[in-house]
Amino acid sequence: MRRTVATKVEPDAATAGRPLPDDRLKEILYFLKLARYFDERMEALYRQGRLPGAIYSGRGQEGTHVGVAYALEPEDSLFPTHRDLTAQLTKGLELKRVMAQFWGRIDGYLRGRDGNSHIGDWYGHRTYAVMSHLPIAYPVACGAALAYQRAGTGHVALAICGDGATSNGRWHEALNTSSVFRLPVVWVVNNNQFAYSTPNAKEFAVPTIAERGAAYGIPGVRVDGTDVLEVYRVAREAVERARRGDGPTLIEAVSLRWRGHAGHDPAKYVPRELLEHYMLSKDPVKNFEQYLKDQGVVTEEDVTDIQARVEREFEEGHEYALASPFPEPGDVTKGWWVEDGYWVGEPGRAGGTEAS
Amino acid sequence: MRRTVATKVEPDAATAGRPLPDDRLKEILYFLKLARYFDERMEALYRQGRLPGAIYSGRGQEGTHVGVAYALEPEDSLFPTHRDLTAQLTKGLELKRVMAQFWGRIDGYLRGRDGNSHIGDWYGHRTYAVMSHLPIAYPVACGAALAYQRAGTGHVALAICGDGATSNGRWHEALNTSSVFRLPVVWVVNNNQFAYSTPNAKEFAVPTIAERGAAYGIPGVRVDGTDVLEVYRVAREAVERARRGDGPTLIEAVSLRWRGHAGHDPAKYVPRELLEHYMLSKDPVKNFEQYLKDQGVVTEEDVTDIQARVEREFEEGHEYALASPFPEPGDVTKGWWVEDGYWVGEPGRAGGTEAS
Amino acid sequence: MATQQVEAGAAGHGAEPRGKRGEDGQATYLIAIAEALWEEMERDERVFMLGEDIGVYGGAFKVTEGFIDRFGPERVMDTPIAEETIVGMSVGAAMEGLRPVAEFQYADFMSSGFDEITTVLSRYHYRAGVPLPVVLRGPSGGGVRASSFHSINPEPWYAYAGGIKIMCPAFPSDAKGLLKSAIRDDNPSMFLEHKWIYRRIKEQVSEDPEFLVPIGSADVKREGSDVSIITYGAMVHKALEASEALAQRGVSAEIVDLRTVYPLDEETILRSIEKTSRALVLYESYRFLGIGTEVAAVIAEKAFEHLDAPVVRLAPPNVPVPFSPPLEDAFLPQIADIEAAVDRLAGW
Amino acid sequence: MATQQVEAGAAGHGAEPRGKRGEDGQATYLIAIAEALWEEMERDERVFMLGEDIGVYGGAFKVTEGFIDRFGPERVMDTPIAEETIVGMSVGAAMEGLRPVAEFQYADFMSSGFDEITTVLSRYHYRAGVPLPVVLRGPSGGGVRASSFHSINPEPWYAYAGGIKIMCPAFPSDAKGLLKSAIRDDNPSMFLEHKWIYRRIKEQVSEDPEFLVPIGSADVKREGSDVSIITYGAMVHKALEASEALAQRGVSAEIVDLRTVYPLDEETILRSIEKTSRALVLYESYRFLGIGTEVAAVIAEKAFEHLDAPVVRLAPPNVPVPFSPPLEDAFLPQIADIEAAVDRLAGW
Ligand SMILES: Cc1ncc(C[n+]2csc(CCOP(=O)(O)OP(=O)(O)O)c2C)c(N)n1
Ligand SMILES: Cc1ncc(C[n+]2csc(CCOP(=O)(O)OP(=O)(O)O)c2C)c(N)n1
Ligand SMILES: [Mg+2]
Ligand SMILES: [Mg+2]
Repeated sequence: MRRTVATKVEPDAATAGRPLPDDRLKEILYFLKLARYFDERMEALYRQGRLPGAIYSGRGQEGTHVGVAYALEPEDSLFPTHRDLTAQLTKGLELKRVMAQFWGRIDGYLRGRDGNSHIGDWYGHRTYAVMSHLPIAYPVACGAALAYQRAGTGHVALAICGDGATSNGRWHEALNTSSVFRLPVVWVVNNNQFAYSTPNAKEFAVPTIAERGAAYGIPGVRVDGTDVLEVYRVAREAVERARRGDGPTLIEAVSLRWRGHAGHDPAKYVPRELLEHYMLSKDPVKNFEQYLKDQGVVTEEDVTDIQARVEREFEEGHEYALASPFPEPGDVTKGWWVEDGYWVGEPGRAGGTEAS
Repeated sequence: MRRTVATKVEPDAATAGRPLPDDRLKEILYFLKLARYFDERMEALYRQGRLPGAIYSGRGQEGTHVGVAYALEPEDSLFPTHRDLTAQLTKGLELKRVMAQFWGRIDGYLRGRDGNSHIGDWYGHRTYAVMSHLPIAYPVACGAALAYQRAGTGHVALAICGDGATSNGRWHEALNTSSVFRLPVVWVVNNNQFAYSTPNAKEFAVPTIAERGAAYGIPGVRVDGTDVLEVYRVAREAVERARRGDGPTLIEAVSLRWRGHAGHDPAKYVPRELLEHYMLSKDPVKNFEQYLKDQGVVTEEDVTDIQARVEREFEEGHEYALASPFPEPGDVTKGWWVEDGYWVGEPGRAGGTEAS
Repeated sequence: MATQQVEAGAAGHGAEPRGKRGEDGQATYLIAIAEALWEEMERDERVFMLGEDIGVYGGAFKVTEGFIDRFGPERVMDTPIAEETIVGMSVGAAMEGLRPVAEFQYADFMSSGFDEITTVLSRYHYRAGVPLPVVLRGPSGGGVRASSFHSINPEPWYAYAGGIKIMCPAFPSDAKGLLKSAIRDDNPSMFLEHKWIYRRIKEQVSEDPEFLVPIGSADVKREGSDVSIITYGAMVHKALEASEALAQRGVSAEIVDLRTVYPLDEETILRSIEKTSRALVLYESYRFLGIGTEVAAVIAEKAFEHLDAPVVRLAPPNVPVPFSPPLEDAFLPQIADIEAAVDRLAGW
Repeated sequence: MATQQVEAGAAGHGAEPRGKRGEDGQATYLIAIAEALWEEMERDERVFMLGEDIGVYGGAFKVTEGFIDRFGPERVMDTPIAEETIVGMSVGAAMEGLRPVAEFQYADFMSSGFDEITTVLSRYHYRAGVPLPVVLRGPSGGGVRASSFHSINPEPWYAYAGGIKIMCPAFPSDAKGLLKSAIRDDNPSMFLEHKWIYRRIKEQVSEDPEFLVPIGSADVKREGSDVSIITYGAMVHKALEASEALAQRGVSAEIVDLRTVYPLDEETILRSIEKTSRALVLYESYRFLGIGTEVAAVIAEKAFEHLDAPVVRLAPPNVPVPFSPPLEDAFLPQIADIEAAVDRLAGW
């Protein structure tokens, strides 16, 4: 399904065989399984009314999330949306602190100030704390990329948004500006074919999002978002391109949202056959597991171990989250200004602000 | 210079010879000369400090302004910007009331509430009162077009903005939405090669604006904006296309701004040779006059008559404007709400609101 | 005013289908809003709705569920995620004689259409005399653990802009009557539906298709003599609850429900102050320049001679609405806070 | 405080090159601002500027003329006309340790970047603990016949959002000292330059590169005993002029110049009211929910026992700033209006 539109991104010679060492392939499988298990368990807890706030399932899209985040180095930054928690986990966020965030606890990355997937860990893992307004992080990613360009560090910013978010003016501004300044940024559109209930055809009148890159002088690539390795390869190429100073790339990763928009949505508007096709034939986790088995990279036992690790970590995270204290009510007026000192000493802050 | 990008708009057979009857060609010459004379005289008055507010010269771009506005029928609507006063005059606004507006008088179209080219005459000539924020009328044009589509009237909305305004998110939203709903709208980008001091290359990283239509599934046409007949022909085709229900067209009309961004700007950032080339070889008024003479449509005497009429109308307008009273200070708090009745009986309103 | 608390779904927002009136004929706030839309769509075919996911899906909160079947996709338009264009389209359509009602998925996202709202919609009639009968509606307010981006009270931003009538009803009947009035009004209006109230408050609501509540008039929801609580939205319900406890210890609070926050019904506010000589201004928009700030300033200017005590404001701080329950509870004025403030005022 | 009226160009805005200090060493407000930017760019290479036409052209008002020659296009960036992205880019750059100063061609166009300002810039630090040392600056205010889209006072919108320090200086020295403080501050700030003042007001301004004015502190620009005029921006100059005439008939007005409008220096305001017992709140932002509304509410709440008269507000109505001279003059508070209001208060 992958097809290149506009400027073609050349396949990397190294990806001809297995594209990565075995231990890294195993790590990818771990992230995929972690994401899937987390998603399923959290949905169950949500349904039981044991979770405050909302959940935005990324099930079915793990290939995109893990693939693009795995293509980044620690110093590269990630600007995700509400549905991209898996990408943040892949970038390194700790499950237990993520879970503390879901339960509004002080050990959550935002100290209870925001919940569920409105998460981020800038100082620790260079991920931007998600904001709802779509796609509000796109212009911000331009700014981080500008700083990398100016400093000559070779770092890259990668931003993700959904298919629906491309209809918003900010999307255009960010792509256009990034191209004018040739910024080291990668634009990922996670095309899961629906924006809440709205299908692609009601969001834009062209066959693909990738081809819209041409309107900005940006190469556009369309990739099967359920194929984690293909996504990784395409993203890695785009990241390297940005690192070299050759400017932005637009990646459209196509998959399907298996669940509703959020926990409460039964998603009856998704055609049954389409959903079944994706669930049966295009499961990013199962397919990758099978691929690794076929390639002899993992055994059934390895897979069982990974699954056991994932489940153990989930239980530990759950315990950690519920044991973590709530923030103090009096904290609500702290941290208006930097000089309040509220955030000083936050884990991962490595002491003090970078800005001063 | 005209070249078609994306879907080609087929030339109309009727335009093979002279595209319009002689009296209409003469009328076009009148509008061109009116625009030029108005622009020159107002600039002189501005320099003498005899004009309040600012002026935004459209000199050198008359071909675009007259060409696109002349392609509209009276019931079609026009959504212009600050630099498109000539298009509004072509659509039918009375010079004397335009001038009363420049001088902040009660007989201005906005009764002194706004000045200079922030003008419009919705009930009289279906032109939208210009707002500064770029390109804020684009989404509004979608709404008018939606109303035409729903009513099945066959009317069309035409919106103009500059090259720089295309960088703004609203531009993208409007184009995208118009294509999704296949709205009867024509998008004109008046590419005068500069946005204030900013050249095209700093606004976007593609060779033409017309080719960006492809990103929306909208045909894009690039036309020499100094050739009024070419502009008219292309605009007319786009208007007819919209009228037929075939959706929006994007027209990029290329010219050069001869004067500064506004009255105070000497525009030193415009390369001298470029300016000279345009002023000497691509004068939309002179070239069209010569064309009509060559075609035997007008004689030297006709031209003299047109010029005399223009100058007479300018003097009459000037007198009218200066004789028109200022609004009453107490009016400032009138017209917050429709029920205040402040606008009832405004000339051209044909009594009462259309909305109620 | 028989009201009753109804429990919300898991997240407290967006969880359940719209449904109908209960067997007792009572309508929730959400149903009352849906009825207003339905009746006005029936009455006047120039009225149409546009917004994200309002058609096939019936809206994030299911307010418009079933509408597309009755009125078709032309009058119940699903739009791309482009708020500036949703507003701009509404303006253009209104200029050509239609009467658009635009839904924002959350009132928070009105900020994504801010420029079209405050530059075009709010200023066009004053400048150019073209009436714009546009209604912008959306769920606002906190208290449902929806955090910063799904809890805002944006009304002060749009009130400052001028030119748009802004309603924040607290009761199903007011919601229905005001929304119908807004749709019939030739001016732009903004109708903010408090999501905490949606399914929690119900009452008997008129079924008369001509039942209207006038825009711009406040309503005394409880008569009292010691202290006036001037408030609106979800805080009306907190004030009502607090006033019961206060009554038990002999403090009589009068509760003025603004209903419309722009323009403000100064007369009703001042009449209440004349009576009680003490004002507690209670509001959920942020303290600094929230709606209650204007109320307090009006009282300080126009009721000075009647005042026996300072004009006290009770409102959240100007920080993002926090997610964690103890933080959100500390952020929002609580019943105990209201009681304490009234007690202080009464004892002045 | 030696000030002097300097005449503006034809349109009153954007008409002349920046120039230098006068021979007497005095600096206009505009020059003082340019000096602040220049000095901070020299001091700290993390500081950079971005905006429309600020480089090659030197900015619509010529504030940044000559900067690109000294600091190069990387630190004096001409951007596309994309305000959301100008703000967003500033945020991203600040997250990575730079200190952006973004110019808006007019403060009016901040509304085109509203969502990035109020959703991202204002909320990020409170939510996630990342400091954003971003300065947004732009010309605001009316009185120069520039009409609705080039005259707005947007500060109440951004003050309501919270999280951004907002300055509206009236004098060249305050402008220079505050802007330098803003650039050094680790928090987001908004610096609004009143375009009526740009070339009209000049004074001696410090050349000490460490000259700073603290953010958040008001300043008594004239001592008085009968009535306090709490004001800011261009209105300070009108108040000063009115106070001369008032003095001649024996009415002593104290003038408090807020300088910073968010956060508000309540202490200085209240101290003045304690002294005079009468407050006129004078402001150019719209009356309804303009900055003075908060000032009035603070006084009504915290200085009640000192007040001998109602807290009076004098401000323009919430309508688009009109173009025609008689309309704009009627719209803006005039010296005669100030005198009349003070007389009324003094005679209470
Ligand atoms: C500006 C804005 N408008 C509306 C919303 C409400 N909203 C949240 S998610 C969503 C759908 C997003 O669709 P898409 O971009 O395809 O992302 P997905 O959820 O499918 O990953 C909408 C409309 C929003 N968050 N921001
Ligand atoms: C959103 C917005 N930002 C900034 C401005 C200030 N401004 C007015 S005209 C202009 C340049 C416009 O260039 P272009 O779109 O090419 O139109 P032209 O003036 O060349 O016709 C700018 C930046 C504005 N009006 N609106
Ligand atoms: Mg999607
Ligand atoms: Mg231009």
